[in-house]
Amino acid sequence: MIEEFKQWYDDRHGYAKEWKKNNLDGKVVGYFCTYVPEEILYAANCLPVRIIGGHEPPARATPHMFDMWCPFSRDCLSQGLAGNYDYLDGIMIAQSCLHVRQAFGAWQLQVPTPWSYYVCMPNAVTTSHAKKFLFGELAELKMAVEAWVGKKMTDADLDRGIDIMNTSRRLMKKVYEFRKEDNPPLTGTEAMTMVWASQLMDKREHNVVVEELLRDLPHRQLDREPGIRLMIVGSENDDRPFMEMVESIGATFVIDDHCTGSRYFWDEIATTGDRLQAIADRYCDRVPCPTKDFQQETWERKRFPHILTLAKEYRVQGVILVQQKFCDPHECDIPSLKRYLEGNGIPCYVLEFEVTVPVGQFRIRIEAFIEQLRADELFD
Amino acid sequence: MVTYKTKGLDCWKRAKELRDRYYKDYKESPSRGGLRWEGGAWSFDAIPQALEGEVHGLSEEPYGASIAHDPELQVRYQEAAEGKWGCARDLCSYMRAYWGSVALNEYAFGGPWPHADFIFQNQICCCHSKWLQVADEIDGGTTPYFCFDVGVGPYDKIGDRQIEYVVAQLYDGIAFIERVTGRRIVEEKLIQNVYNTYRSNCYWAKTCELNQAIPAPLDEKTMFSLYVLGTLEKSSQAIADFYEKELYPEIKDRVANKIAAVANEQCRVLGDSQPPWGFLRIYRYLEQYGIVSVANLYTFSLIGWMKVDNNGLLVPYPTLEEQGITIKDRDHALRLLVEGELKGKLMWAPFYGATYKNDLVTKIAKQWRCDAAIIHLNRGCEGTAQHQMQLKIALQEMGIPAMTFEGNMADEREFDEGRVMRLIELFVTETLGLKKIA
Amino acid sequence: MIVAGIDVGGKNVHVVILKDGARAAQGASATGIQKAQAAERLYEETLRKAGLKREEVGCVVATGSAGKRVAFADACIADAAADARGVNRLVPSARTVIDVGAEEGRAIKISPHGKILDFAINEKCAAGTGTFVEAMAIALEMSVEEMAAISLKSSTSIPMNAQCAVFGESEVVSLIHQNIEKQDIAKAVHDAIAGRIASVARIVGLEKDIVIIGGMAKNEGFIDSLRKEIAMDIPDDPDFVGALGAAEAAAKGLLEEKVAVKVVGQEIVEGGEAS
Amino acid sequence: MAEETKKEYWRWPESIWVNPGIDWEKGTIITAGVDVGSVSSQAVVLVDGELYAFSNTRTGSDSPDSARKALSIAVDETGLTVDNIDYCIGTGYGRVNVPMAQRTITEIACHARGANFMYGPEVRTVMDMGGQDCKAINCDDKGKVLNFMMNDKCAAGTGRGMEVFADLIRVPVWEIGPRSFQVKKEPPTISSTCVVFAKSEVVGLLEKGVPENDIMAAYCAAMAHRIMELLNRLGVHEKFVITGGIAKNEGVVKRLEKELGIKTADKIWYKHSYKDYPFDTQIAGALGAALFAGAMVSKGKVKSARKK
Repeated sequence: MIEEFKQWYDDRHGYAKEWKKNNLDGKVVGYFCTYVPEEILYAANCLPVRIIGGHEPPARATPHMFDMWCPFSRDCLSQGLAGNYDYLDGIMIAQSCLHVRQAFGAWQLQVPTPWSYYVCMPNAVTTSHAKKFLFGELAELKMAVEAWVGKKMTDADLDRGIDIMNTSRRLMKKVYEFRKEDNPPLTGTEAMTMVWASQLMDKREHNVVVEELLRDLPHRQLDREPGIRLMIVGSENDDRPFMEMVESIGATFVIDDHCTGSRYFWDEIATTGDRLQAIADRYCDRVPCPTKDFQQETWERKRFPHILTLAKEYRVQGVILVQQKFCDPHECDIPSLKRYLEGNGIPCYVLEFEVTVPVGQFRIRIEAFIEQLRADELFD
Repeated sequence: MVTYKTKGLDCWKRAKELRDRYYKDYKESPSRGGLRWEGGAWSFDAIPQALEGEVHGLSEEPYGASIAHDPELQVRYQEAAEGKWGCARDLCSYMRAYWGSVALNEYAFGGPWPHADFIFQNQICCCHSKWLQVADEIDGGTTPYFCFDVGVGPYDKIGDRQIEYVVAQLYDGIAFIERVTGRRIVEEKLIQNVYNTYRSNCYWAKTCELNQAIPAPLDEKTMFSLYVLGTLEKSSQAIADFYEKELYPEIKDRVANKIAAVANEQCRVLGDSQPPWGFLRIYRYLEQYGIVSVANLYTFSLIGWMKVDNNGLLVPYPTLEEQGITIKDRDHALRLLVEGELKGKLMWAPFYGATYKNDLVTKIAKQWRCDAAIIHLNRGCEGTAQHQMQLKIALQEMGIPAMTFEGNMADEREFDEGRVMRLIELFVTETLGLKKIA
Repeated sequence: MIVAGIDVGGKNVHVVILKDGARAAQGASATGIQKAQAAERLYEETLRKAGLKREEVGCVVATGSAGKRVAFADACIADAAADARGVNRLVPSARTVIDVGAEEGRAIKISPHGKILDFAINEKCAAGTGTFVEAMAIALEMSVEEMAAISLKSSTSIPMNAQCAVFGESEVVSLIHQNIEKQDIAKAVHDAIAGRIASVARIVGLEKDIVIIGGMAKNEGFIDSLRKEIAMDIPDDPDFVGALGAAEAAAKGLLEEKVAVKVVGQEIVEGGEAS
Repeated sequence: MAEETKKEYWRWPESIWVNPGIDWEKGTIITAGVDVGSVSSQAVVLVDGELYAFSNTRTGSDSPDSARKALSIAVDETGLTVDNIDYCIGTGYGRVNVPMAQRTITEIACHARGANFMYGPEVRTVMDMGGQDCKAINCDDKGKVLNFMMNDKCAAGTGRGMEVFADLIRVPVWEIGPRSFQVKKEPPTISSTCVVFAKSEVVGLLEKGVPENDIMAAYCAAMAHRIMELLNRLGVHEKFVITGGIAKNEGVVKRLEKELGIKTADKIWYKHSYKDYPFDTQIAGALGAALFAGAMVSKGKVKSARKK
């Protein structure tokens, strides 16, 4: 099953093109940020696929975004300029960081796409006003999508959309449960490959395979030493070679906080009350991206205790904080997060990511970090 | 070749006084039983400044910029932020300077770091909400913090829903301020502050509009020192009066008498984003070729409120007097304040897409009669550096020669002067084909 | 009418002497540390080759990163300006010029008259320069020429971070440790730089015809990699184009009236000092 | 970057030392550490935990050969061979290519351990500058790494940078330190961070006729500043020591001490009985590796690989 996830991830474009063939009335929508309410797209029989990079130097993006913009956003744009997403019927973004918004803006001008939409996702998400405001945004989005696909969305459609997303969330969370075991039946790379795939394909199809996986996991045995239990935290991360490298030198990622990982699916939508309001509430209440992680009265953040709880529940021995170069929201939080976790007795190591990862240089750092965590073996 | 009359600004001294007093008042406020709050150039200072008794704010961006004018200080503060606090070197350079100032417990205008009684901030770019969140954390994490969200969409999509969302937050903000300070927000003061905010922002916009004249009465280098007052305290009576009663009339008079900012003006250029503050001599170099920087979306609308009229022209946003509006009460005041900021601050539009930046700046290029554009790819501010490369393409497509150079508004370590001067020289002598005016 | 152009770059000096518009002689030598002397020496030598005396030369224009050090020049023009003039003479149809030298890679968009419309230069880091290739050649323990030659034999493509020259070296060394064929590593290096240069070139829009000049234009390994991204032509003696352009400027200066050139020269020198 | 020159200005002289007071054949546990760096390699042999022999030599393009060479020249005249070694640990940049090693440990752990042995248990911060990177390490009284930091993805201010520089101005690297102080006043530092651009900046200064000593001072100051930035991020605590080649360059060390306001510990063996042994800061990594190997064998954590 993991192999299937990997194939879907590797052949994301092939998959989407195939999907269009089989869903002639459906549209494929590329989205730039996980604040985009996929529920509404599923309700309109669209396929939401997350636009991610190709981990190649984003040479094509240079004329459109100079290089102070984060590697991920430039890589995404570069993929579009290279024509790799030529099958998209539309693109969407929900207001998040300025980097990916810039990639979206350049895309609108430089990569011909029939439909594009900007959801003005509010920032003061901890306030009731934000939920009310987002409700209005979603109502407008709903109308815009209806007009685009030429079909009204019924409550039943919305329920279907919500159910598809919630099921996916519930199932993936169950898979993550297995990572709490002393010797997890799946590696961090495998677990995240599952999540990556879920962002690139029809969740209904994905859910079926996750269910199979859940049946399989109780019996699954990995022929490897789990080693040090690590958590990986950061913004977008689909860096397979890096994660494989780390898990090949005496460690296992047992949990993460990435928008390509747990942060994406952790929270479900309550299925009571007005549907759009329920969706709005979920996106305001979800584990926040640092751009939206502030609350009134105090400087404290909402995401930090969540990360600490995960670290404890999954018995994490060390945390790797991934800092995408130029990613302001996370760069603003990382010094505080590092102090917060270390203050709670969890060692951290900060790594700065570029588009292409110099595995050699990272290896020595990670090896040394792992040695630091298991220093006792060397000393007593 | 024509040479115009030129002379310095009469109100220059006054502008400097107002600025100096602002930073001094902030420092001394407690000694007079006054309160202190931290916010940003875009915070709605009309609200905290309506507190009963004496109160003074510290505006984060201009404070960072003041530090940048002294490279030695700037590097010391930023290295403290990067070293002692451990933040990334590529973050907003004002913010790093500010954090370093807190980390070293130093106030750039003398003395130890002046702790604020509360924080009243707004969120529009990724760094705003974080800026004082972290600053306070470095400072011990005891300052009550309030941050309201103004990221509700571009000027042409502002309706009741958007206004309602921000107003609702402001009510919370007022309750917050009154609770943490134990003082009331005085309605009369609030109403007056909103009138003043309109006057400051609208009259700065009117002043900028006057720069469409040939010769330009103001060059950007001078404008930098003038808009700053609005980024400090646009709601203040003295500052609103300065814009309406001193600056605007004087510039009007300069236009009438063809008094130029630069005597040998013959090539009008447009800038984008903040300049590298430590290297304003670039403008002097340009003047040797008769090049004057006359327009910049940033310089205009960082505080100046403008709107696109029915003919698609960029015009100053009308004052309340011009709209014939009298503020009835607190609620009316808050709504008008929010409406003005959301509809008038065009600077925010590019946050919602490259098309906005291109549309507004190409309008500026036409209306301010610019012959070329020199775009500072500002590694120090992601907000104002939005879509700069798209802008370059858009300007070139409309036949305006454009060059870009990489720099940083407030981190001299990221500015290679020799290299940049080479590029500018190439652009000026080869692309624009200009010769130095002896 | 006899004029000379002198291009003093980071690594080499080039001199071109034009007699009534035709090349009378040209020469190249290493710059070394004392660039002014190197230029002086080469100029003398090239004059001798052409059988000319100093005073016979109507106007001398210098260019290149150290062009301003040529005291005896009547004027000094920016290297991109020299590139534009030189290419415009050799390939009038050229609209985009890519110049990759020892310490800089740049792209220039030019008008049919050789006017510079737009330009872009690789920022801050040495990746994407000839020096980067040299460093890698040393790491591979072979000459730049050998490296160029063997890279052509490679058919694989290894992604490489052309970030920092020093890390480039360590990447090369670790590839060697992984027993990867030197030819494949050589190609990886050329691909990496070609990628850098291509992205600089894209900034000015890649309007046809595209011409590449500068020392790296003679490196067939690099050219092979860059051709995969950009279709371009290479003029003869691509490393002499800067000097040729300077000579062109000298000739033009003479035709107009020399003072003009002198003034231009002083302007630029002052401009340079302003920097 | 380093042009091939007959004379290798950039390289620290090689060194070999064998402890005359020890007869290895009487020893019970013999362990070795081999540190293959990007520029130089070191080998250290311990007999029952005591320093027996070490070598410090250059790294060739082939790591395994460099490792073999380092170890063989260390024990050249002693008759000791790989087969007599109970356990060998490889470390450094080329650690995975140390053929005679039974396992590898990173230079971060090894330098901390080695520094602890060389300078004593009070060492709290270790700065090791290798050719490619610069590591700041905080450790406890056992030499256990508490946390560490390495320079970002740019080689500015690494040992390699200094070598390129030495080559460029044709001054042996060991003379740069002393000469960098023979200046009337501290010149402005080299601004360019990129090694290649720093190079052209230096060429520019040479052209302008700036005295070589001033340029050396400027370069040392620039490097000291880069290191200071890294150390500040980690937090420096006394006893503070510098290992690796750069430690020998007082031009950098003295300026770094000035910037930090902290002195580096004297280069004296902590063990009094070692006071006459040569003190080579470059062997810290290999020494640490050999010490780890010794501890593992004596605690029976690993079994001896000794052949005879």
